[in-house]
Amino acid sequence: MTYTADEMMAVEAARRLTSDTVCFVGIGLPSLAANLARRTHAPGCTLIYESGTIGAKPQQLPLSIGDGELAETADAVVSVPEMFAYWLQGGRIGVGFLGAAQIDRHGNLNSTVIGDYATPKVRLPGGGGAPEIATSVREVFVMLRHSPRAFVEQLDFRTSSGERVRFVVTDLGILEPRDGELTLTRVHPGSTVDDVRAATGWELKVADDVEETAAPTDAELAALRALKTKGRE
Amino acid sequence: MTYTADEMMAVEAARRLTSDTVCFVGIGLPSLAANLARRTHAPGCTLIYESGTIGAKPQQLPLSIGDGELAETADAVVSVPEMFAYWLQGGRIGVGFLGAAQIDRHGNLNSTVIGDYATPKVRLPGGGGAPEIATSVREVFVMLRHSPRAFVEQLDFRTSSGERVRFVVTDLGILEPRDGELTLTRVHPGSTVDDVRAATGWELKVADDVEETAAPTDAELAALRALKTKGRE
Amino acid sequence: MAEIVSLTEGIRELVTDGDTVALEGFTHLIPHAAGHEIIRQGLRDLTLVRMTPDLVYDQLIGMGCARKLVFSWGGNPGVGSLHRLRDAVEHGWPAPLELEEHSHAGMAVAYAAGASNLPFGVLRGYLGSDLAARTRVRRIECPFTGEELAAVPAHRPDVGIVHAQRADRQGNVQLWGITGVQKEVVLASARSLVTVEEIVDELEPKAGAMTIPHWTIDAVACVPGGARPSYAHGYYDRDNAFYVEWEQISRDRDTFTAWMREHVLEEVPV
Amino acid sequence: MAEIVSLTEGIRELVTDGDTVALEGFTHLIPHAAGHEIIRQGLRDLTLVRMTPDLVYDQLIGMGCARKLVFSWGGNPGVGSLHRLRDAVEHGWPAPLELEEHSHAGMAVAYAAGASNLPFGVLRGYLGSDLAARTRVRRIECPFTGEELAAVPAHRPDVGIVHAQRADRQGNVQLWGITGVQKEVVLASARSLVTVEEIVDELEPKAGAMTIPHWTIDAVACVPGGARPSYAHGYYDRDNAFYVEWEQISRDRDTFTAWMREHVLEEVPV
Repeated sequence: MTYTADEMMAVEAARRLTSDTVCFVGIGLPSLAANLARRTHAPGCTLIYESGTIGAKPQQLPLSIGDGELAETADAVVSVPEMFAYWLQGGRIGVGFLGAAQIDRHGNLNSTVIGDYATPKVRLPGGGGAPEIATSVREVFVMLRHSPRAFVEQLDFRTSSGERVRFVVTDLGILEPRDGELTLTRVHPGSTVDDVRAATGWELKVADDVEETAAPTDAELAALRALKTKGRE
Repeated sequence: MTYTADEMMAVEAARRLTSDTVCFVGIGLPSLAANLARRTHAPGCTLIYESGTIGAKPQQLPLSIGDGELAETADAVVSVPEMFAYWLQGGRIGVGFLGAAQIDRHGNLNSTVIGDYATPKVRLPGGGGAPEIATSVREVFVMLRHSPRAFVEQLDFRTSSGERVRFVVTDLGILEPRDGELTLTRVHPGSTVDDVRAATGWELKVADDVEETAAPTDAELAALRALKTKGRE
Repeated sequence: MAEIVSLTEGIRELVTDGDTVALEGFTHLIPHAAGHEIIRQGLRDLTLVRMTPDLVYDQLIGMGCARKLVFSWGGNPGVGSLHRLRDAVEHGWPAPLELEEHSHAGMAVAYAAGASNLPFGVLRGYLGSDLAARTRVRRIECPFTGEELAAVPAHRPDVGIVHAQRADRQGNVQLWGITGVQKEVVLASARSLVTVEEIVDELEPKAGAMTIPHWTIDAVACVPGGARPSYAHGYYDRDNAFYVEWEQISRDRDTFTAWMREHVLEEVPV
Repeated sequence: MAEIVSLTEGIRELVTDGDTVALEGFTHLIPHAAGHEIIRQGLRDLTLVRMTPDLVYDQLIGMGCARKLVFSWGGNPGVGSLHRLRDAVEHGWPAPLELEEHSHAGMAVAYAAGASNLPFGVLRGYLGSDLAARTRVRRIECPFTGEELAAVPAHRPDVGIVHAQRADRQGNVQLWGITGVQKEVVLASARSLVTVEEIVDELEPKAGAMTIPHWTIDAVACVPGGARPSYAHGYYDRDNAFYVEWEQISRDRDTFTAWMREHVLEEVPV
């Protein structure tokens, strides 16, 4: 089957989750990846949405982090202060997904502004849960499309710390921290190391042993598309 | 009808509560008084037990602050941390009842030890909610039997502050703060000012206008006894 | 003690120019109708507080009600930017908008501190983030371990406004589903208004429901559909299409203004 | 991930001599059976933590399991004193008992801080009380207003033990009625054991119920009646007569010891 770059990203992120993973998911690709994991190899994976739903098991892909189905299918629904205090800060979450407008070579992220903070060129929505997700979960997974505008030498604003970023999946490949710097470790089928270099705004470190990501299997794609169709009914 | 000293105390405390009162009640006489108020002139009086029940409406007099009926009849049941943070410290409670082993002329209370703290003669149960009830509610009502051992010149230990004590009801009369010192303002029928003086361990200030408390009415006693009978079934 | 009022009365009695107002809701039960009434009453110079300002805040800002925004994530969930918020911040239209920007964790702690009558809340937060230098957060030392943590000032809005499923005739409010920071906002605020889908004789117990007692609320207004286009669990679903439409409506100042005139200013209040 | 175990296994695997152990319950759902198993296994030098130590703590102390008690109210509710606690404090029998005494508000904040992975909690507390000088509490200054408040160190027990109504086969725990500090204790503790009335296939939603996910719990043991003589809402009532009887049983060292031998030491464990 053919597939899109988004599908490759979702599949590759999903593969990193297991039935023992407790993960904090935002809407969009992370939610797609986590729900896909539950439908394929990781049925026990626990999904936590920052709206307060713990162990949500949506049948449809949620369109917002506060969809009613998340509350209906959750093991527990807690208040937002409790979610951030007892669950996130409490150290209960294994994996947190983050996206951003910009990332630097250390995995620091910007989701706040393009340009100067006081007189921004583009005012972005802001960090939301990101600053504390980035420092409270055990592992941060970043999902972000590759471009020189996104993978920058110097962030316009550092919204969250990169210290716990373990894995960046893009539409071209995968970066992982090696000796404190994000390093290309895999390219997706159809991409080359040079493609990734060209789409990265800093001089990209490349691992000696770059491998090619396994393409999404038919089963993965079928599960993914079923989720997406349901969510858009 | 004849009545006991306890009944006089409960009735007189109940009379101070209105349908608008939100009160924090402990077990024993305070709970009796607050439930009596709800059965007589103050049906809207809101009872809060520190176990987390807000707006409990027990049919039977509860035997512990955590009786199941309190949760079943409450408007809301909250966790104990929430009770102390949002409700008590949050300034939501109008009247708090306290008892103690000792009281001094400023309304400071001891429910911790008799004797020295490190080597006590009698280790009492301790303050429980008292230290913060005493400083968080708008008005503290104290219920305590009169004796020179209880009404002391010098507390063995100050468990809670007397600054918000507005009313001390004893088996002999009523004390209220006047110019920063508890002053006898009423005697119960059958007691004299001298009786109260003799039962007080400090030189008691007596108001110029000491009146006699109205004896419990037949209706008050009937309601009170119905409550007590039910609670002991 | 909660008074049962019309929405018009509720806003008129509780909200004044210059107030700090929090209309809260985390995706669910967003008090849109109350926000529209604030716009219709032409309130000005408000400091608006909310974790996740979305469409109704975009509308309040675009209609010139706000002087300042205290927030942690301001976007159109699942769609993109809030164009009126961006226009105010980037170009000062219709008026400049001061920002006090937090993280979600910081906002949640600030509300909980407010509800707890504490002047500040403590969290492990704002670490490694440039936000710390741009907002009201200070470092605080643990007096036992010496560890440094973040302190945020408590939120104590003048007015807290939330929407809930139902109230009884005394004004006790019941809400369920995603409960967000609704209870904290009511308790942290000096005055509070709750709009509800319906007023019933008795609030039946319900799994996952919380009750906010009438004596913590100033006014309750019955406003069926008052959370639309967001949703009210058990009553109606989220109008996802409208969130997508808003992207187009809000991009252009004139389109926005025309839409607001037709759908909000000339709407018959409840 | 919660393992379903016998009570004997649960205590053996989770509790060690010298541990700090919190068996919590606020009148409701007090984990008596778990306390008895600790006594039968002869654990020693425990630091026992609880807001309202009552009969089962009196028993643990009288049987010599405890070195220290961290608490806020230690009595027989509605009856009077705990004689074994008093004997330990007043006469050092069977061993001296160190006390760390708090107010309820301080204990509640300390548990919440522990569950929140904070080193301390803040409250308006211990004001005008001699307790402040006798316990672990320090003053802390609000970095915004300069106001002084109380700080208490977080409770982080080695083992947290609670009783609940039911669990499913994965070990998700559901409890309802008065929920006390049960969730906080499980989350604040390094290890946790929950005893339950029954293990069911599915936890049906229930008004006022909270669920504690299996992945925050180490072990779940099915111990029907495990809260007796306290009560389990929906299962059995409080044995009020036994609380009154305890006054007599516990007054005298020999009567106490004989009762414990007959009713606890020689009881067949679950």
